[in-house]
Amino acid sequence: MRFAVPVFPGSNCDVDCTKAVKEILNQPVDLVWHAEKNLDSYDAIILPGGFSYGDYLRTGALARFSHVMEGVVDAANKGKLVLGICNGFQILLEAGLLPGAMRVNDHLKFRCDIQPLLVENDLLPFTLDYNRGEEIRLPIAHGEGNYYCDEATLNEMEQNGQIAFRYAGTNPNGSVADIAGITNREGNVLGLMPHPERAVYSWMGSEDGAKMFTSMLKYWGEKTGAA
Amino acid sequence: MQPNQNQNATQTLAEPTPEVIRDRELFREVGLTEEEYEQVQAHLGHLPNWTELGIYSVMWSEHCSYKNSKPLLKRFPVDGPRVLQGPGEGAGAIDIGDGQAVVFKIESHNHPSAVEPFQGAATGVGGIIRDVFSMGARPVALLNSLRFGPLTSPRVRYLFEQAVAGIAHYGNVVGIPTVGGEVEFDPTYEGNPLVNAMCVGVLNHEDLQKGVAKGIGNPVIYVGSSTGRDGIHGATFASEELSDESEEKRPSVQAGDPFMEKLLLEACLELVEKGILLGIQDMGAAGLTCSSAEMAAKGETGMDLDLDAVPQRETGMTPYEIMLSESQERMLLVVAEGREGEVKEVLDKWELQSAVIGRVTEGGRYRIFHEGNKVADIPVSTLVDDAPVLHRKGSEPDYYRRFADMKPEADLAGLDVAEALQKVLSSPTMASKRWVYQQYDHTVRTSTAVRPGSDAAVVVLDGLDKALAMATDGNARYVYLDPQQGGAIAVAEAARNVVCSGAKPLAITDCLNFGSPEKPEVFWQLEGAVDGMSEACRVLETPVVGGNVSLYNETKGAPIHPTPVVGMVGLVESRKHITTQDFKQEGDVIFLLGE
Amino acid sequence: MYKATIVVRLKQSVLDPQGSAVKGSLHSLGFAGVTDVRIGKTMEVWIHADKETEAAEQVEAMCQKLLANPVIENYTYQLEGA
Amino acid sequence: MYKATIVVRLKQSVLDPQGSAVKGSLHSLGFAGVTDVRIGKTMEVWIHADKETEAAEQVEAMCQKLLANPVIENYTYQLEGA
Ligand SMILES: Nc1ncnc2c1ncn2[C@@H]1O[C@H](COP(=O)(O)OP(=O)(O)O)[C@@H](O)[C@H]1O
Repeated sequence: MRFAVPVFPGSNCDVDCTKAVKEILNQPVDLVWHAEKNLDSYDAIILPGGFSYGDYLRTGALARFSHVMEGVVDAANKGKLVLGICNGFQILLEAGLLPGAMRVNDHLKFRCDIQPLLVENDLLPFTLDYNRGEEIRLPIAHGEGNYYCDEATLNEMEQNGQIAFRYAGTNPNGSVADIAGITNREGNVLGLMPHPERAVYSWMGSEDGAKMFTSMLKYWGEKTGAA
Repeated sequence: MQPNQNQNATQTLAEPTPEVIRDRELFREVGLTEEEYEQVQAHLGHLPNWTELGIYSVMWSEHCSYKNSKPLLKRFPVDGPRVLQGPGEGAGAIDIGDGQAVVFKIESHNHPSAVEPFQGAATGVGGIIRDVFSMGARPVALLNSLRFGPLTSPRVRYLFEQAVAGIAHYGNVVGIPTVGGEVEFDPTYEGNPLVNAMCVGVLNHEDLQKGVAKGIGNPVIYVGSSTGRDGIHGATFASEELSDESEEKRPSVQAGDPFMEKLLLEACLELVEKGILLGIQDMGAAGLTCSSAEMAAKGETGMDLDLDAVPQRETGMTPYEIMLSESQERMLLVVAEGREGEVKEVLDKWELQSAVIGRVTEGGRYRIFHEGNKVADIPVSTLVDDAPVLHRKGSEPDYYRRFADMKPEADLAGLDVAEALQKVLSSPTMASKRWVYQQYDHTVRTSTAVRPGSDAAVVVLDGLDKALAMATDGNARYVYLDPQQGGAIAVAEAARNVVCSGAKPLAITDCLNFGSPEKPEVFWQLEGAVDGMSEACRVLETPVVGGNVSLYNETKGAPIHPTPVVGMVGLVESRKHITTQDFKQEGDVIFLLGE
Repeated sequence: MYKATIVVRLKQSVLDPQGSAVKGSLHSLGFAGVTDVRIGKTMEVWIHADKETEAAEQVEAMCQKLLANPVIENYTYQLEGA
Repeated sequence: MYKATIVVRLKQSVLDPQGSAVKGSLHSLGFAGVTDVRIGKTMEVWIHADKETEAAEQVEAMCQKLLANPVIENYTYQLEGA
């Protein structure tokens, strides 16, 4: 399973993501410069966290127009797996690959912590190795994770099982319906604020993120009969 | 002059002529004494013009020349078997085995933070990051040390909140984890808060860079943000005591762009990896002047700079303004002639603006050209090596004996211990700093094994079983009461914190935050603290590999308590040795070590 | 040359955390009469264009494509010769 | 009841990295005619006050105390009955 991690000017978690893929999955992974349009040779794409284009104007707003996003949209339409983490989630929202928009945290401050989450849907390509209702702990680190969508969109997402993760305990940013991560209708594009790649060894404070990567590999293996 | 003339307009004020400078003693306005002015004249062989005067004023300021502290800094032990780079470059470097080195430095941004806390603190972080990556190192962690007045004052709360937000913002955007630090609240800092930032990086020995201009004819390349009028006279400003007049100098506070810094960092490290650079230096305090003059002085060369080639953000900038601007996120590179194209290719990829702005020359002259005119012609050595050195005298302050003779134990006899404990634990200085470090991304780069909240932070090294432990410490009350003891205590405390994390202390960097050295009592404190720190460093075999001096921390003539801050780095030989501060489980035995 | 002054606001239906925080601070500073605060962005864009209609078309396009996020924001703008 | 519309801008001499970034993006989106972009804040504040002069006084005080940072920002405002 070949992974691409696009690198935008201002990406910070690109290397962290490639490390996680290599060390947890032992699969090939490339950092792909944002000027590249063609991502055909990859099976999955991870949009990394950071501050692409300084997060100027709105988070993810400027990155969404870079060339590599054409490849990302194309991959998403072809049913390949697209995982957007933190800034990657924000970019997916701006690009319209996921519904809704991001606002600044309700307390207006950046928040870095280890956050408990509830797995809401364990049938997604990204959550196969979790159990529904399971509480997991993942690091968060963001100033704008206050997810917003209107009532109608929320109801639709609830019905389609598009809400992948919710914050357990105190909501760290004020997001609608305690949303921490959502997918598109088809379930092959996931955006989430917490960082699974920062929780893959016990010395990191949690290993709960590893299963997100193993889920992706499992899904791909079942789909292609490979692995 | 029009009464309603817009001060912000890009007008060029007429510069005073050399004669007017002399007759009206305008050298005083840029912080030079009469004696220094005469020295300048002797060095140049003519009356300095405004540009030359500006260049001398920043090069001879405390911030760049350490003229007040140099003789004292010589007392620090700076050598050791692991030292690859001691004081004198952007940051110190210590061998950690496996062909790698740890590079680190702490620096103050006190005065800018007092005037504009968010930008002041943010640009302090930006500067220290550049100091570390300009050594060729990949920054892996940030720490900070903060001193503010009591939080009961709304102004202090504003300063503190904004400074923390600025530190958080800059580090978070650049993507370097802020893993530790310390915060203290005390009335002594009410008008003069301290914001010290430390950066730690890692490099392969062969990648170690220097800020030097080598090779006659080689190009000098400018890269990064364009130059604006911001921060002019920041270096002299940083060495001045705060008064109501500082309010007037307000526009001199510079704003930072951490996004630009991230691009600069990646681009410079790519150039390092490609082995293209001969010299690299950050344009920090005193901007283009300090970086280029120091590079030429270290290379024992001269330099010609063409200011028309310098990317400018504003129109009509004078040579003085271009030379002294402290616009942030700018670097100066020297490469071999003919390799400009390779450099440009990397910089273009990162969408960074760059320009060849000068050449390395023979003969030790520092010459500046602007619009076809030569606007400065100075012997390089007189800017750096011949900068004035002041041998100040200290004298023991009255308070010292008085406090030393006190017997405070007597007053403690009738104290309710439980109540006292509660009081201590609930004081902001002692209480949890979670509110602060929650705003810092401390897990980016996925290397943080011990997060803020323990004694020292621990950052693991990629692909190795080893890790680095790091902490910042200082206690001004001890130093005030007994500078020598207090200085030693600061080093020892940092060492204990590092050891308690499972590491062997390697070396320290320090930031000496003191009042005016012109006051004998303050100089006495400085001298004592340096001696105490030196002694502790000798005993612990942790040399001082770099640091920073921040003098003139005073409000309305009253100096702050003497506040040396120690940043220490230690080596954890195996991840198995990493230890954290919390109690682990019921029934475990508790030992008390020491006296 | 034209100068467009574009104001981008959060939609009425979207909660404005910054506005609420500023309102709270104003109250605690003693400005008790403040009933609501909303915070938006002002963008000043200078453009070369031959005619005002052309400039207006460009500004409209910029707003739709980039400057405002239609999920949560509205925009208005004014043009003047510069 | 009055509504104050306050515009807070970075001083001309202060670096506006956000404006530069947006300008860059507008260029790469094909808006080649854009020569400069500056980004500021618009704050809409609704206040109870008996007279316009009283409202104006309050707004002036708010700007100086809280809404603008005089070190790096300028402000202007307009008042209207609401
Ligand atoms: N300004 C700061 N930035 C980051 N971490 C901080 C800061 N201040 C305190 N901390 C963290 O909070 C913890 C407690 O700090 P402190 O009270 O100074 O402890 P100690 O007395 O053990 O040095 C430490 O882990 C320290 O790294």
